[in-house]
Amino acid sequence: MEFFVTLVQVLDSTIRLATPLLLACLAGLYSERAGIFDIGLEGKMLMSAFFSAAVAAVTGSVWLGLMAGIGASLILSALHGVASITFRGNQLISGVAINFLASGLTVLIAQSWFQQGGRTPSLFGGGRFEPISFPFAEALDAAPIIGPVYSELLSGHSILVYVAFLMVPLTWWVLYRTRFGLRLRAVGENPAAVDTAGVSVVGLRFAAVAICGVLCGIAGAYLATALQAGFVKEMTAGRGFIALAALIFAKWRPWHAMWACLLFGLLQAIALRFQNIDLGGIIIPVQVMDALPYILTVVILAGFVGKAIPPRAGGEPYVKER
Amino acid sequence: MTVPAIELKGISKAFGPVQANKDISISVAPGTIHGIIGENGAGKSTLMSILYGFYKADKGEIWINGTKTDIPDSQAAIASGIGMVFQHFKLVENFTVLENIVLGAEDGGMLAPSLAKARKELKALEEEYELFVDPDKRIDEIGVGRQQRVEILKALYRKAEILILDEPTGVLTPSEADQLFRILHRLREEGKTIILITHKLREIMEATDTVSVMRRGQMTATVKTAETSPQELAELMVGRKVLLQVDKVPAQPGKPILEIENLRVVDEAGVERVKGIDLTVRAGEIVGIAGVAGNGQSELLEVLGGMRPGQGTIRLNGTPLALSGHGSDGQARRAQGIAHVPEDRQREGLIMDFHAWENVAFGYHRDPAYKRGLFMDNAALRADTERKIEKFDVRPPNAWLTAKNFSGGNQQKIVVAREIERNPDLLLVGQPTRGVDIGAIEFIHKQIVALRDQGKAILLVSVELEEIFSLSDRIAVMFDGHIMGERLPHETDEKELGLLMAGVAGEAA
Amino acid sequence: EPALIFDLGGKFDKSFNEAAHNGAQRWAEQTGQTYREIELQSEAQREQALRRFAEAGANPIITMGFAMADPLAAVAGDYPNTKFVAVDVNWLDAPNIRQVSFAEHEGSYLVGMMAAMASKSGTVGFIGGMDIPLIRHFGCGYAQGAKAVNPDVNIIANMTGTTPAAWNDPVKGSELTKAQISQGADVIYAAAGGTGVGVLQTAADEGILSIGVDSNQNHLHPGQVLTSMLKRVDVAVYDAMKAGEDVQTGVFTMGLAEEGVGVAMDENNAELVTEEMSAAVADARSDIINGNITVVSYYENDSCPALQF
Amino acid sequence: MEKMPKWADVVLIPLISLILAAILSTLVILAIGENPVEAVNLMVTGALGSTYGWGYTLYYATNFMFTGLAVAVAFHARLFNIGGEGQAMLGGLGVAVACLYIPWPHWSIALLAACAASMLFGAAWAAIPAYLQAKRGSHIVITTIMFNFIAAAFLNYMLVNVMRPQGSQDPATARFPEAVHLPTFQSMFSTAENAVFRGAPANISFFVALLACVVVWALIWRTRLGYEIRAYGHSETGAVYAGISPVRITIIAMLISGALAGLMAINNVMGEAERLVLNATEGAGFIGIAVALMGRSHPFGVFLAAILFGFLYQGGAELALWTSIPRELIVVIQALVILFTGALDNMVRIPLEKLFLGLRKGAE
Ligand SMILES: Nc1ncnc2c1ncn2[C@@H]1O[C@H](COP(=O)(O)OP(=O)(O)OP(=O)(O)O)[C@@H](O)[C@H]1O
Ligand SMILES: Nc1ncnc2c1ncn2[C@@H]1O[C@H](COP(=O)(O)OP(=O)(O)OP(=O)(O)O)[C@@H](O)[C@H]1O
Ligand SMILES: [Mg+2]
Ligand SMILES: [Mg+2]
Repeated sequence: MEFFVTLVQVLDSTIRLATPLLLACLAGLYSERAGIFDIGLEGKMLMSAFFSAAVAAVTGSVWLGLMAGIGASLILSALHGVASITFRGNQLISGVAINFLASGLTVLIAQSWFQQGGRTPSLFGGGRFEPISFPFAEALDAAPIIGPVYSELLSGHSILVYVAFLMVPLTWWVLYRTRFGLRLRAVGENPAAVDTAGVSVVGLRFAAVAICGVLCGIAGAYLATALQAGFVKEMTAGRGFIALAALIFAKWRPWHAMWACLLFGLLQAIALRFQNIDLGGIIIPVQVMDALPYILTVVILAGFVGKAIPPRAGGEPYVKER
Repeated sequence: MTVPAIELKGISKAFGPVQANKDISISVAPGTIHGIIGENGAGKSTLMSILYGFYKADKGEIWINGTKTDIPDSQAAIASGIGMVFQHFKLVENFTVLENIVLGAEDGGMLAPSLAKARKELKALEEEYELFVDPDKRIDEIGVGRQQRVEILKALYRKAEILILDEPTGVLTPSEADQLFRILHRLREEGKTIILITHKLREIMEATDTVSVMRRGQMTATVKTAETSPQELAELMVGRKVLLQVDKVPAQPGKPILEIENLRVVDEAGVERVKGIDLTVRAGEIVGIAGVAGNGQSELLEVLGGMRPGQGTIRLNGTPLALSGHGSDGQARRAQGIAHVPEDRQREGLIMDFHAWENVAFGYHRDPAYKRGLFMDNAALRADTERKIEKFDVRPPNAWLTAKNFSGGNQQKIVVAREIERNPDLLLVGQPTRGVDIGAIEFIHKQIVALRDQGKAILLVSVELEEIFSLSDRIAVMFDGHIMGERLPHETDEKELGLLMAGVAGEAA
Repeated sequence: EPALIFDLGGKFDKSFNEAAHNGAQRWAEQTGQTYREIELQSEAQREQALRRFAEAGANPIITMGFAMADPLAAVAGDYPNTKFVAVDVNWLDAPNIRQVSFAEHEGSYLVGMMAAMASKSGTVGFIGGMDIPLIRHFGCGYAQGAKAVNPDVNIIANMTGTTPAAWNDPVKGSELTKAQISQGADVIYAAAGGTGVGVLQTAADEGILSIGVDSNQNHLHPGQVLTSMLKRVDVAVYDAMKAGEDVQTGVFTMGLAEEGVGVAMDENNAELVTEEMSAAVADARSDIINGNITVVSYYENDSCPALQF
Repeated sequence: MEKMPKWADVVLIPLISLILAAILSTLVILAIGENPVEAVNLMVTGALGSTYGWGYTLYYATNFMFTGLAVAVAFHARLFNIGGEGQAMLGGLGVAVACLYIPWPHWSIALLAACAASMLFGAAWAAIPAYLQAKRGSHIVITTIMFNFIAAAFLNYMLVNVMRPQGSQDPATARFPEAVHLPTFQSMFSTAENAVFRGAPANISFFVALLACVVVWALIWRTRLGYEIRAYGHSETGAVYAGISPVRITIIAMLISGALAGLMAINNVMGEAERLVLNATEGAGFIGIAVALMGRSHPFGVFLAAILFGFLYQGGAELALWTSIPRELIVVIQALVILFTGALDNMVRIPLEKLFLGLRKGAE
């Protein structure tokens, strides 16, 4: 029973930790499925985390904060789009630049806005996303097995968590059941086919990059206004890169992306929960647990996903005329 | 006189410093098949891509059915009833046939109804034009011939009244090509207008009503097919008299140089491409391998050239060669005495961003002749390059130019010079004249024959039957990874080879 | 004009550096004078900042953090007329350095006692920032204090990470807090810089008690922060600035006796602290000062009698 | 025919991109309410106005030269090595091991040993991502990012649990013995009456970096291995045709790259800190990417770009010293430089190409 309680708690933590990864991972999925690689997920999340917290702090409304976060992330998306679609620049370099830009600008703006050393004031009340309780969560809590699963694991997260997980079937549906999805997948595989079929490659790719911006925006806002109550510098702490790894692990597929993010979330939750694991005399130092998600990513990339074949036109600008 | 279906007026287009189309005007009557011929790089594809809205012209007007029409993108072209089958197909490889057909022509935001509708219409179209393909197969699961049908169906599905086909027969067997022309005639009877790009004079003579000739970005003539001859067209294309045949003395085959026994090749995807072939090439002979692209010829050359592993036995001058692992890579092959003119000079034979002199060492860069101490002896290399440039008449004769700045023919001359001048025991030649103008073709053919006459063995792979006929001393036909048969050129004809290429076995080889 | 050199964490780390900043601000406001300051961004700047300020005539030059010890040792000799103040350093040998170190383990001991007394579950938590000896030093004192009150107390100690990012990952701090709560902890002490913000926040959200560090953090969540382990860096800085060029050099340890460390009691936590607690803390404080209780320092032999890291 | 003259490609485009980045940076400075003229003034005098300033500028530049070269070598093989940071950390470990556990009689021998050790450790750290990329196709960008994180945890473990001297509270190794301290510019160039570079950390490693530039140049443009690396970088199918093994080149290029990144440790660990501290690399691995991009992956270009970034770092430090401009301003400026010289390269290039084409047509 105690094991079960611990399990529920670890899984609960997994969900919270997986949520920003999942949003960012799906963001990357849209972008990369359309042929635009994006290592700037991290920067976009960070930018959004700051602006959502800043606006929420100033206006007291978390919804305005969310909008602002999405807006800020969209601006970086637009920059990425202009660099890699319009000017057919190197997508990796553009991503690196965006990460630097976000890391510097957030603190710079925060400092000249709030004078709190690159931090926003703490959010409270309407400035934060509060957890949502499912109906009967309280009542059911006592029920064995079902109780904790329903009232602790499923209920009691912020609305953005549910948004993130709903995005998975939605993304699947958009990708495989709609015209837009067909075109999006096609433009990442062979933009010339899309072009000669009379559809704008540039338009599609910008649309994908914009969706990526929106999702990264939500991810950042989740970090700063739902998980936390304000922005501190570098608060994304490499989650954008983990999301990217999850995306590759998932071979650019929505349901797999969810499982990959949950796996990474679980790894992190376990690392947080069990530090310095004692395995019959051999103590696994905390540093190993700390690095475990990264080590496992490499192991997974090396061994289990086999060759993850990215969208065929990914990373290459669409150039008709040399 | 009827209003022309298409009228292009003063079309010009430059790609950076390259003037691909210069002030071109052309008019095509409705319900006719109009041929366009021209050497490689003459600008045929560019012109048609402009008509289809793929490129934008720098200057000029497009008139469709008597109205001036602006075609900024393919959307507009499709709306004007134009469909195009590109030289390099524009299909999404991991989509199904059906998905490729509806892509861009969906009705409504949901996919399911579009697909259902397309499936029905496709059936009708298939039956009407005998263009059968399985709508649920993925593109990468079907052959190139089928892929072309998909492209045609794509155009018909979009209700094209004007159909442009850019070199459609390059990937077809002769009988498939015949079927294509039957379909084109049927379409013409229905009143559709067809533009057919090809550089095969025979096809022009058989299939078209009128023909336009392009040379170096300009339109040199438009004539009625019935009123011209292949010889005249060839002259119009090149601008001078050309020999359509290579002069050569009969071969004097010597001892076997290359012996292949039960060679098998499996590609990266696990598909067996070469399915146990046996072949011998002797000193002083050219063995030509005919076949439709994608039947294992490329893989055969690549194994011999050390570009991919295989299984079976290969002997060179009686010595077995490794087929995988150590001693089987390109460096080893060169050391063993095999030179290789690869099929794709731009992706394989040259580094497009290297200077000409760097490319002359490509593959031979570990040759001690190019080494001085720890470093490469660039001076020696450049001197060597100057020599080769002069001997092979590479133009412009500038060793410092990067490869991409040479024309296709001159790029090929650099590759051929590099490989032939190595004086190999065995020369592998893949598509030696693809994308090369007639003048350069003559020159390259002569060099290959000269090497043969020095008693070297040559294995030639080409999809151009004409080239196979004019160069080979012996012809082997490949189909689906097998050698269907061997023939001597003077004892066979295009028809028989065509049957073999289509997999119809003749009497035992 | 005095100068103040913040450590890499930056002056608004809500704890250590910020305390220094507060002390300096207080001095500036009271005297109307100005001071120079820099937030370091790279290791190589440590020596650079020292020299630049010394050459510009700043006196005294106050540095934050043990990492300044090395550069100070190299530079101080070159500027014999400049006084340096090194906070968190106590092992240098130079005539013109005032070395101020704090007995963090003693302060932590007191908050550990309070934690154990306030805990209803018998489980208390400790969340450190980056896993370095200094933070273990905090945790070790805390554990000894808790054990002193309740020998059966269960102490859960976690570090946020192993990279400098561990100082700035409130999300992780928050998750660690939740993990500790689910393991039964109902009082959690955060010694984790910016990460601690997440710890205090989550503790407040989840309705348990937290303990702040360095500065008085009771006000962050009034009524929900049990107390803060004060490390009076602000006082050290204020005093040094006030003394100016005449600041006394030598090695100074600021422990409980010197009021260098302590527990924060104010109106924000008045309701949380029982009389019993105040009394116990006061007793322990005097016992430590007069040597009846010895709090073992983690540094002594890199291990802790009360806690396994 | 080239679209435009080589000098325009090599000089003009980076210059215009830099000017654009500078203009935007000015706007940023204005936006946070500071005076850009004053800021630039401070940066220039602080970084270039004295031997002391130069001593810092060149110290940073030395770091960036190593990491820039590391990225550049990998770029030539079309590999994007984001792992310079982790490789440099491991290089530091190598230097520490070499300097602490062996009693060297003289710094010059120690320097050689430290070079070898740092290169070995750096290369080793690059080896696994290289192998995985070459053999298993695991995306090197992702694996090297992961290896940065793993390196940080590993170094932390080593410093906290293994190499930290007993009783020290600092997660750092002991100071290296006096014998292995490298000569600084101060000791090399000062005369009795005239002390230059006083207190600045620039040291003899700078000349090692210069040497590395020359060696990398010779390697890439003059040797057969360099030829193969470039050929592979331009065309993988071409490389296979020429008998150049993609696996071999991928691994060798990454090993060289990792070794160069690791070599940075002789500057920051052996030359400056004289002990190994946590986070000794301070992001130099990432700056290397920008440096390589700006330098067009050419060693001379890397040299110039490294000096530029060294100037930005030292100038930025001076800004932080004398104004209240936050240090993150420099990060923003770096981002703008990377953006304009790297990602938005075509924004400058395309109009310029048109211009040159037009000029040439006009001349004809
Ligand atoms: N996208 C492009 N960018 C730059 N140059 C191009 C492009 N497409 C074609 N060219 C150049 O324009 C010229 C005309 O090319 P085009 O493809 O129209 O010739 P073509 O007559 O179709 O030749 P082929 O028989 O080889 O298909 C060539 O010199 C070619 O290199
Ligand atoms: N300063 C530079 N910055 C960036 N790229 C450069 C620089 N100098 C040269 N390059 C590029 O590097 C490549 C090789 O230059 P390099 O000068 O090494 O060789 P080269 O001029 O081709 O031959 P050689 O060195 O024998 O004169 C050229 O393509 C050039 O564009
Ligand atoms: Mg063509
Ligand atoms: Mg040169």
